[in-house]
Amino acid sequence: MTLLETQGLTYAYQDGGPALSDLDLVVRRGRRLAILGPNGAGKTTLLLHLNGTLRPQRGRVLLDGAPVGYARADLTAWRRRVGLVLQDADDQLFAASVEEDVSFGPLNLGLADDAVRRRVADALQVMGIADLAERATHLLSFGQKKRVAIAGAVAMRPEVLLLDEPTSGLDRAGRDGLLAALQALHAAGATLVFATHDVDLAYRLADDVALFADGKVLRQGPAEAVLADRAATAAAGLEPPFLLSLGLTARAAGVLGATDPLPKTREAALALVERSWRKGASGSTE
Amino acid sequence: MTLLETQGLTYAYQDGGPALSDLDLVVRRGRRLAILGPNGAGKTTLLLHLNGTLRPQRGRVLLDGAPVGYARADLTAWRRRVGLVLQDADDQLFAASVEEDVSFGPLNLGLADDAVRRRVADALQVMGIADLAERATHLLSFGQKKRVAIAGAVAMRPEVLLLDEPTSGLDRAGRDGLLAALQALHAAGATLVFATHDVDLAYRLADDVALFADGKVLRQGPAEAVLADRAATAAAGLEPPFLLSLGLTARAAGVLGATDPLPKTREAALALVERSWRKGASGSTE
Amino acid sequence: MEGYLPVGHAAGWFAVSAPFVIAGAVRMRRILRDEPQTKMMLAAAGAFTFVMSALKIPSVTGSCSHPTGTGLGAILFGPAVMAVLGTIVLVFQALLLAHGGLTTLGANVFSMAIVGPWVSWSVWRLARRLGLGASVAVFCAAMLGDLSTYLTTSVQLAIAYPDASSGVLGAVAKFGGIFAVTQIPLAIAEGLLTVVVINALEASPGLLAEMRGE
Amino acid sequence: MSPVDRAAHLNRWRSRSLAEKSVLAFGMMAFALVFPPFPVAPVVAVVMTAATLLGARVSPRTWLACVAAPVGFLLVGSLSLALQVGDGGIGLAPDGLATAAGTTARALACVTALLFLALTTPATDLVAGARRLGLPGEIAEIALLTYRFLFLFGATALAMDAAQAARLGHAGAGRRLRSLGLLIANLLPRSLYRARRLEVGLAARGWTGEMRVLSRRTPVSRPVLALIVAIEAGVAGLGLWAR
Repeated sequence: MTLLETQGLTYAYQDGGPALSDLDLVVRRGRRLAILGPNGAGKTTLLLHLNGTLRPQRGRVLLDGAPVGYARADLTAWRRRVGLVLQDADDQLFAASVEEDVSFGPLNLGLADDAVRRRVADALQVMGIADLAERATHLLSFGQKKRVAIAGAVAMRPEVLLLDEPTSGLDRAGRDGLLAALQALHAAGATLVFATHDVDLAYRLADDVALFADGKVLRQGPAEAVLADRAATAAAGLEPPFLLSLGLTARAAGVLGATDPLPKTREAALALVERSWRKGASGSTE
Repeated sequence: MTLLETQGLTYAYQDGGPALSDLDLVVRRGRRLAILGPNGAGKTTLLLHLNGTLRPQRGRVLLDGAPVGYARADLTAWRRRVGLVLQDADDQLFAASVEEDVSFGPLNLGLADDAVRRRVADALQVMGIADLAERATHLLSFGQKKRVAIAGAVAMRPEVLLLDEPTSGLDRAGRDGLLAALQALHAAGATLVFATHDVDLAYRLADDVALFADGKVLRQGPAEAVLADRAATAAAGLEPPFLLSLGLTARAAGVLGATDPLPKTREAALALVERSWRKGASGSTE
Repeated sequence: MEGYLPVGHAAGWFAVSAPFVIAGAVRMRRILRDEPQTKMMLAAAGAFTFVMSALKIPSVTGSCSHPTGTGLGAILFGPAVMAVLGTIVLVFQALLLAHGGLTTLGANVFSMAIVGPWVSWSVWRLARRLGLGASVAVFCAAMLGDLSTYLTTSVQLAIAYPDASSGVLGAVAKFGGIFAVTQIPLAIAEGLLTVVVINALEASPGLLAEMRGE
Repeated sequence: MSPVDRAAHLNRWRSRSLAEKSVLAFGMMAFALVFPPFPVAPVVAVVMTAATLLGARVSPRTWLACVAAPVGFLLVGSLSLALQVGDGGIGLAPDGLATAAGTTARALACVTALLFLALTTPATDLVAGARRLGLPGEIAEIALLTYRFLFLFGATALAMDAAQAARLGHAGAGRRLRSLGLLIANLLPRSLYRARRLEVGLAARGWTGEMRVLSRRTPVSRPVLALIVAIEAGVAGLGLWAR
C-alpha cells in the first residue's frame, strides 16, 4: 500500500534555506496527499527529496519499501516513477511550442516517435489543453502555462506526481480547471502529492494530509481528522478550513447527522445552510 | 471627492497582451477600491496607467480633475502623489539592506537626510517590520519582501497607493499581517487601490469595487452592491464572495435583519451560523 | 588563484588589463548618460554571465567543469562591455564563491574578460564575413574563446614560473599540456553548448521578442 | 546560493567598520605577497584564520568548504612547479620543491586573507567602499544591481535545472549538454525581462537615473585600528628581518 516513504530525513542548506529534521512521511498508492504548512516551512525542500533532486544528509527515501540509491541509473529509474512539477511554470517550459515542450520528458525516456506523440496527445487531453498543442509557449496565459508544465510531467506517466503549490496565483476559472484535471489524473490511477499553504485546497482535494512545520511532519493522517485537530493546525501556524469548521458546527448542532458527509464545496455548504435556515424559518411561520 | 480618474483609456500591446478599451474608472479620496477581475484581464496594465508608467493610446488620466501630462516634471509630480507596488516584490527591491532600500524613494523626492531617516523609520513601523531595518534584502522571506516593497512606496507618503495582487502567494499569517498593515495605512488617511482576482479579499478589504474584464470596467460602486450582482460577477468570470452569499442567505431567511451588518470575516460568519443553529436546536429541545 | 602569482606579475597584469577595462567603462558611461535605464540591462547581463559560469557543463570525457561564457557574452553584448562586466563578475566570484582571487584579478581579467571575449568576437565576425554558417561561426567563436582564455592563463603562469631548464617556452608547454588534457574537450563542449543556446534563441521568436522587450 | 555571502551577513563582525576589516585583510595580503613566504606566510595564515574563526565566529564548516577548492588546485599547480620538462622527459626541477613550497605557502596565506574579507564583509559593503575611494558611480551601481540579480537568477537557474532533471534531461552527456543549452537560452531573456521590470518598479519610486540610498556606516574605532596596525607592524618587521 505504501508507495513512497521517508525515514528520518534530515537536510540543512549551507546557505540557511528551510531545512528538514528527522522527517517521516508516508505516501500511499492511489491517494491524494497534501503536504500542508506555512511559507518557508521546507515543503519544497521535501518535494525535492522525494524525487532525488536533493540527497538527505541523514535518513533515507524508500520506493515500494526499498531504499533508493543516488547513482545515475537509480535516479533515472526513480524519476521515471516519480514526477515533479515546480511552482513557477516559467522555470519548466523550455521549448518553443507546447507540443515540443511536453515531448521533452518522453523523448528522454528513449521512446519511439510514435509513442512520444501518443503520450503528448494523451497528456494534453487529460489536462484539458489539447487545443493548445501548437501554440508558442511564450504566448500562453499564466493558467495555461501551469497546465502545460503539469502535462510535461504527466506525459512521462509517473506513478506519483509531486506538485508544488499547484493553484497558487490562479483565479477561480484557472483553479477550477486545474482541479478538474487533477481529479481526472487521480481517477486514472495516479498518486498525487501536493505541497500547499492553502488549508481550503487541502480540504477540498486531499484524502490524506501531512501537517508540516519547521522541517517536521507534526501529524499525518486522513484529511478530515488532521484538519479538525485544532492544536495541530495551530502549531503549524494554520487555521482549520472554513468549510470543515462549518460542517463540524453543523454536526455538533445536529443540523447534520453524525454519518452525513461534510460539505466539501462552497455550493454544498451554502445549500446546507440555506436548507437548515429555510426549515427553521418555515417552522417559525407555521 | 474624486482623487484619480480615467476617461476613455485605450491601450493595446503590440504582441496582443491584455489591453484596455475605452475604460472609465473613478478613485475616490480616502476609500479602498478593489479592481477585481480574472487573470489576464489587464488589471496590471491599468495600474501602470494610473501612475503614468504606460501612456494611453487614447483617453486620459486626471488627478484632482485635471488631466496629467507625460513630461518628465509631470511624471515626477504624479508619482510623488501616486505610489505603485508591483506584484513581484523582487521587481522593486534593489538595495543591499532594507533601510537603504526604503530610503530610495524619499531621497528621490529631494528630502534632507534627517527627514528621509524619519520617513524610513515610520514606513517600517506602519508595515510592522521595524526589526528588519538592517537585514540584507536578498535574505528576506517572501512575505517580508512584500512588506518591504510596500514600505518603499509608503515612505514616499503618496496620497494614493496602488497595489497589484497584494496578498498573492502569502500564507495565512503573512496575509493577516499585510491586511493589518494596509488597514493601518488606510486609517492614517491613505487612499488604497488594489488589483486582485480574489473576490473574498475584495469583499473583506474594499469599500468600492470596480469589476473588470476584457479591458473594461463592467460595473463600479460600493463593494456589497457590486459583489452581490450575480450577472456582473459572472460576466467577469467570477463568483460572488462566499461570505457575502452566506450573509445574504441569512438575511433572506430572516436570520439576519435587513439592517444588521453582514459578516465580513470567517470568525463572524461561523459565529452567526452557530448562534442560529444553537437557537434552532434549543428551540427544538424545549 | 589568490596569491599564486609573484607580486611583480600580479601588479603587471593589473597594468595590462586596466586600459581595456577603463576604455570599456568610459564607453559604458557614455551610453548610460543618454539612457540611464540601460544600467538594469547591463547588470542583468553581468549577473547572467556570473550564473552561467557557475553552471556545470558536462564534458565529452565525463568530467564536469564550468563554461567560461565569454563566447556567448561577446557575441551578445560585445567585447568592450564584456571587459567591464567580466571584471565585476570575477570580483564577485572571488568574494561570493572564493573562486579566483583579488591579487590575481588583473591576470584573470586579462585572460577571461579581455582575451577570451575579443578572440570570440573576432572569430565570429571573421567567420560570418567568410560566409560560414551561423552554427559553425558560433561554435568556432565559443570554442576558440574558451581555448584562448586557458592558453593565456598558461602563458601567464609560464612567465611567472619559467621551467628551470627549458625556460618560458618549456613552461608554456608544461602548463599548456596540463590544461590541454582537460580543456580541449571542455572547449568543444562549450562550443556545442553555445550553438544550442543561440539556436534556441533564434528558434523561438518569443525569446528574442522578450529580450527586446516587446 | 552562496554560503560565503550568508556568513558575510551573519558573522559577529558584520557591523565592524569596513576600514578596519579591509586594512587588516589587504595589509596582510600585501605582506604575504611582498615578503619572503617563510616565515611570513604561515604567520599571516594563522592570524587571518584566527580572526575569521575566533574573532568573527564564522562556522569552521563554512570556512573549510571554502578553502577546500583552492587547496586542491594549489596541490596540482605546485606539483607542476616542482617538475621540469627536460630532455629525458619529466623530472624533479632543481629548487623545484622550494619554489613549490614557497608559492603554496604564499597562496594559502593570501587565500586566508581573502576568505577573512569575504566571510566577514558583504560584497556590497566593499563596492560602497570602492565607490568612496573613487570608483565611478555608474560602475558601482551596476555592480550593486548585478549582485542583487545574481541571487534571483541563481534561484531561477537552480529551479530550471531541477525541472530538467525531473524530466530526465540529465540522462547522458549529450542530453545534459542540450538541456543546459536550453536552460541558458531561457534564462537570458528572462533575466533581461526582469531588468525591464525592475526599471518600471524603480521608476514608480521616483528613479530618474541616480541610485542614491541612505547607508548606515559604523565609524572606525581608533583603538581597534591601532591594534590592527600594531599587528601588521609586527608582521612587516618579521618580513623585513627575514629578507
